Amino acid sequence: MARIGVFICHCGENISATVDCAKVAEAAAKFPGVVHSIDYKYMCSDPGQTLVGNAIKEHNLTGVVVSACSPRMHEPTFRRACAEAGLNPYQCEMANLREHCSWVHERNEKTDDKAIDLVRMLVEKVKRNNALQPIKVPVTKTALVIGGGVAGIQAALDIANAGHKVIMVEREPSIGGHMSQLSETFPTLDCSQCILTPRMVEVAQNPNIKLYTYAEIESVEGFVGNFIVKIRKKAKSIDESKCNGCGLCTTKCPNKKNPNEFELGMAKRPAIYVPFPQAVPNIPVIDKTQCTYYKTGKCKICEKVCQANAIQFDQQDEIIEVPVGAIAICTGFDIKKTDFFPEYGYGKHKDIIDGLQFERLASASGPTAGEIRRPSDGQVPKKIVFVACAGSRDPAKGIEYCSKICCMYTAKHAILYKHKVHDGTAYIFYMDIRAAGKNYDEFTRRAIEEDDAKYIRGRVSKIYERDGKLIVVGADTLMGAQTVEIEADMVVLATAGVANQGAEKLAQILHVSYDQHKFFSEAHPKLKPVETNTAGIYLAGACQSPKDIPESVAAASGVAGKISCLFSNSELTREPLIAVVDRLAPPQYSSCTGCFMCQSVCPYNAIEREEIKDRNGNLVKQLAFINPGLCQGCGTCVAVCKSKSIDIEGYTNSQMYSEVDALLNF
Amino acid sequence: MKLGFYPGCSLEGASREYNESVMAIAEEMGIELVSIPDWNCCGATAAHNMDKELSLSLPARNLALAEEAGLTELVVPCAACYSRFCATQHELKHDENLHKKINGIIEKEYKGNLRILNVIQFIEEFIIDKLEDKMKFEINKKVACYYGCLLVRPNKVLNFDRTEDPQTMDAVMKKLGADSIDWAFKTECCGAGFSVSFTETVGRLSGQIIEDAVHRGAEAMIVACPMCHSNLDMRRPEIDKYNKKKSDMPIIYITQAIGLALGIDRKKLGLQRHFVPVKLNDFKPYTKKTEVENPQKMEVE
Amino acid sequence: MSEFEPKIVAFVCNWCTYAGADLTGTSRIKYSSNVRIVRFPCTGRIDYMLLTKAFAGGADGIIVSGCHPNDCHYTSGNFYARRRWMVFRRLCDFMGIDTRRIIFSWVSAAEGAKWAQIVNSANEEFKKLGPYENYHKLSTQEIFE
Amino acid sequence: MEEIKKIAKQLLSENKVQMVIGFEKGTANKVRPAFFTKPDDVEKLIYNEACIHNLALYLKKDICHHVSNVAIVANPNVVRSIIQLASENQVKEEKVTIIGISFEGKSIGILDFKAAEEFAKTQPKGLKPEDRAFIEKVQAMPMEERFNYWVETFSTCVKCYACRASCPMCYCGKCNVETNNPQWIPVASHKYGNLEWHIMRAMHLAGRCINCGECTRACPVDIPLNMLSYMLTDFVMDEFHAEAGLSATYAPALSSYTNIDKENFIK
Repeated sequence: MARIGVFICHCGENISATVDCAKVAEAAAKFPGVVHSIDYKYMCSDPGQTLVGNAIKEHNLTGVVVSACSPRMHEPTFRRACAEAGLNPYQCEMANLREHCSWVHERNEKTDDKAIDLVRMLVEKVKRNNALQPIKVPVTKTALVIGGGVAGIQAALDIANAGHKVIMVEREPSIGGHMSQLSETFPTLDCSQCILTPRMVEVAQNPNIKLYTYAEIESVEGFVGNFIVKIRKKAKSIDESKCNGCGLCTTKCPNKKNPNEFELGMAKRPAIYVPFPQAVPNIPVIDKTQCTYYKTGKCKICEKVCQANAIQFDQQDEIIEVPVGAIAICTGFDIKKTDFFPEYGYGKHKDIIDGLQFERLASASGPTAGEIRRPSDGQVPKKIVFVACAGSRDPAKGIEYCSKICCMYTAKHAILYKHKVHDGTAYIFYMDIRAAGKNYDEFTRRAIEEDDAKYIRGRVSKIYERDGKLIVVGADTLMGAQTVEIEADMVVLATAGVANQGAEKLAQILHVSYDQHKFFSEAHPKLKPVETNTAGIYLAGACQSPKDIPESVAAASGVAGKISCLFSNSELTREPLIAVVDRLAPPQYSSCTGCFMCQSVCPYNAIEREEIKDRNGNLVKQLAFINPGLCQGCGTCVAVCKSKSIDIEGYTNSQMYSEVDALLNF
Repeated sequence: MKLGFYPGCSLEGASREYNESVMAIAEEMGIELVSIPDWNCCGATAAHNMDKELSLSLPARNLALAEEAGLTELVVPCAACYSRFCATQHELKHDENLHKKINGIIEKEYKGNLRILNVIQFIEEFIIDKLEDKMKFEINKKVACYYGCLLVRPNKVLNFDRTEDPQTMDAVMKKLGADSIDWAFKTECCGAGFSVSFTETVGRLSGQIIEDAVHRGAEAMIVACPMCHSNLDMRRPEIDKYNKKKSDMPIIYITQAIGLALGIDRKKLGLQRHFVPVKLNDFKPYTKKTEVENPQKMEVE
Repeated sequence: MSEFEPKIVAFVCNWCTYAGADLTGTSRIKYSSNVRIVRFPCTGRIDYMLLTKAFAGGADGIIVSGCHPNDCHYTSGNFYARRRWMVFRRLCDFMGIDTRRIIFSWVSAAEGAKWAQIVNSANEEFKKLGPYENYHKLSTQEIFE
Repeated sequence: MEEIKKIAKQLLSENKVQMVIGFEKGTANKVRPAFFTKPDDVEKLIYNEACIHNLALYLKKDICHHVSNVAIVANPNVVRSIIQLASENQVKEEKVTIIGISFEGKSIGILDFKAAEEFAKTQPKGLKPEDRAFIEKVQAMPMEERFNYWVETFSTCVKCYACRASCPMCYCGKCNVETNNPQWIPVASHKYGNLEWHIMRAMHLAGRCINCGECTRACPVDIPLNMLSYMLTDFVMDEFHAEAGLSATYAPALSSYTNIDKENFIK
């Protein structure tokens, strides 16, 4: 038999000024099952909580209804008080007499009636509450960081420094990402390599970090705290344990005319190569599509010159399986190439380059050793045009969003150009200058005022080549939209930042959502910016949307904080308010018929297919199974289940039904 | 072979030579072009600015007539007519109610199954493969192919070639042995809308086109639109005035170029009708290559 | 006889409308006391059988409210709910159940004033419509009349 | 018919299936569903215009439980039912052999699921003119009258559940009407209980019903209850462009959504 205690709070005068609390307590005392009903000035005060605790013990209560403020405010308080008195905390409910009653109505009989109704509703509900135990999930205290750009590096180092193991997986032969390709960084103009390289080395040396380069994620199973990840380690054709990074193989390789990816095609590299001098790890890989041996069966010069005997032509891809507790996605972004722009010649003009190529030209370690020389003939461009928003904010091109970093790096490019070509002129076509950030606007002002960048507000409709010059045709909207034609020597397009190639496939492997532009989606745009909808999987950096370095690093540290929190306990405790599929004795096993409509509505991929097998291993039935580690308790599955085989703790069918019943039929 | 044919007003008037050259090469290739019986104006110039229903009804009636005549392909050499026909087909395909309404206005059942071909599509589909057998000369000249606006825009309606820097005409001219130059004004406006009212504007807009082609050494300009032709040819005095220099680069239709390669009589191609004399001659006699070259197909956006 | 006061049951989600109604309270915006709020985790959880149950129990009007599209705490519960309501409304309409008495709304956690306005306008509407007896009468009828 | 027999016989004799579901002669001039397990029995198989029952139903019944492979004589309604059941994970392609039959009774041979989907797409579907007329007639009544019409119509229901038993989509092991904590639907066949039973059934079939009309045919008191699910099928098709029984990978309309679903009714 239910023994319910009802506690009506005056909340000073917040409730009692409008609601006759004594009358409500008196009415509640007469509800079936209520054995104790009192009113008190401040239920949430220490004496108030003691009242509840004492009543539980004295009257041997099986359920408690505290009728006070919103449960969104004090439910945890009273549940704790109940637990201290020995009652299961989930046997406590709150009736919202303040926000939903006393504060919004006038003092009259109708308001009292409503208060009594609300209490009755919760009394009926609490009678049907189940005693629940918090869900405990073990946690593997190893984090997987996917992507070794600046975000991945930051996240990995922060997690490792908190004392947890980290596995970092990078697709390319070296970590460093796009940041390692940059020349200088805005708004301070410090050298990108100089600040990044030490961090890359730290990653390699940190005993808590295990680094897999030239590797990709093959599959991910499991749930928060308990993922099983398969990593494909692509064959480098090098025995990493033997290679000492002397680099002799790369200098002796006869096949040197392959486009250099790191230099974005503006230089050549051998078939066996280290992507760039500061690469981490400093171990070469053989490009099998280019290597003479792989193509013709002859050569093997690298094998002959290698004194460490590290070359292994027959090396195979390796699949490594690791358990991890949390995953950080830091896969970064990419930019549109110049061939995306019909109006700028479909990429056919060599001297129209993208921003990243300009970074390489301006970089001291780049193909021109830091001199600004145009790709077609190596001349120093005296007139250079930068086109901001190339592709971005252009619905006609399918990219509605702002790529965010271009305004700043274009200003930086103009400054770097002026520093290197003193007699040159830089023109910048722009839509708006978006320089929100610490010292950002000052930086763009500097480009205009000190380094004489000519900003033209308008868009470029066309670029064509004539007598070795690039004719840039645009409009100056601040000068009455008149046509501007500039005979430039070189054009730099600040092309739109887009999702990394392969992001969609990775999202599908990880079961996380992504937007129409293939950027990963955060769980909540304001309050959960680094979480995904899948518990235990986090996002940092430009894989979420275009981001600059400080933002990426901040997000990465945020992710590291989240993961460290997760790892701070050996078990994960979760509210047990989750959905469950009923179980019956054989031969039914469950009233679930396995139509799996619940599976398609679950936003968390928490519903799995459970197979019931007989003794001989024959499949008897397929049932829905809700993974308690993943279920977040929305209850959408409950409402779509036709046979009412799913129920959700805290909001069970019988609880909700009796609440409605209590309001109307008494 | 029989194909439908819509001449439109230009081909019966100012651009008679276009009609003549289309007919001449079709005849040479053994293709019969059948005019739509009782065809009417396509509504290109005035209607689509004034009255949407009228601008759709005029082409729709022509299309319905073509369907009634049992035609499945319709060759529309004039770029303006082509644009209106395609726009009409597109609009009616995507708006059922409008389709019903227009059918009511024209009092005919237009079904929308007709394939509308511009002159380049006509050449690509029915002529280009037979050229090798019939070619007598190579057009061994530097030419600039000029597409203008209506042939390639808007892409989502026409779905033909790429909007910027189109390539189909260049491919045809290369097949004829010409050196078709890469230049910047292929789809720039020629000023056709002001052909009569503001000839100075035509002089400026067409002038830039002529100037760039001449500057890059083109000996002739190849067009596929009567409006482009009349502007670039007939308005040459205004053009020369704007450019402050005389130019004698002839403007010829792509069909005329094919006719020349086929060795068709110049009069039959109407070359004598141009304002800027077509002096092109000394073509290299063509001998069929034994080795079949693999014609690289252009990627069309 | 005093004026007719409709019985209104509100089915709301915990994250948006329940919190929005809390805000109405903290803002001290007054609204009709005829409404009783039933709290659900998400609009995706709200069963249409509970709506018919409320009518059977004698409710004169129902409010169903949750997060605006794209604001769902669980990302998509409200989208499934929206479809369910569309179909349920169509069925009710076809069966002669008064769909004017079911008011659907999106009220976010920041829209305290909107909640008050939704309740008040619903209250006025239901007052105009008078008591809803059709459905209620059925459920209270003697089984063998 | 001979062709169907031939196929059935062959399937059984080659042991490709252990059972063929079809029709045989019943009492008087009637036909009844029959379950053939031996090649010789197939002689009794008939197919004529009286064979309209939706045999897909039996795929979910006990009789098919311990048979690993079943062949089924399937007119377009049955084909659509099977595809819909497949999309709901209730039948597996490797276990069902479809012997396709057109509405006119012509055999079209064995269909795999892909062919069955193609076949189903070409068949007439949607509301028949007489159904539409009925729905429009009801819709034209004033609200009160509409309500009373349905209450009175359903008042003759004796809750025999023949509608449920004849519907291939009603395969739940435990029907919601049998759930008693809470008692969602009164079990008694009074007006209230009957009305709620039919509301629930219509909602469960929304976006899943394939319009075979079996429920109404089975109803001993001739309630036009199929009109509820037909009407919703039509609505779901209009609103969500979703149609049941055409694709084995179909996501039922009520467990999917788009961002642009109508919400003009939401304040």
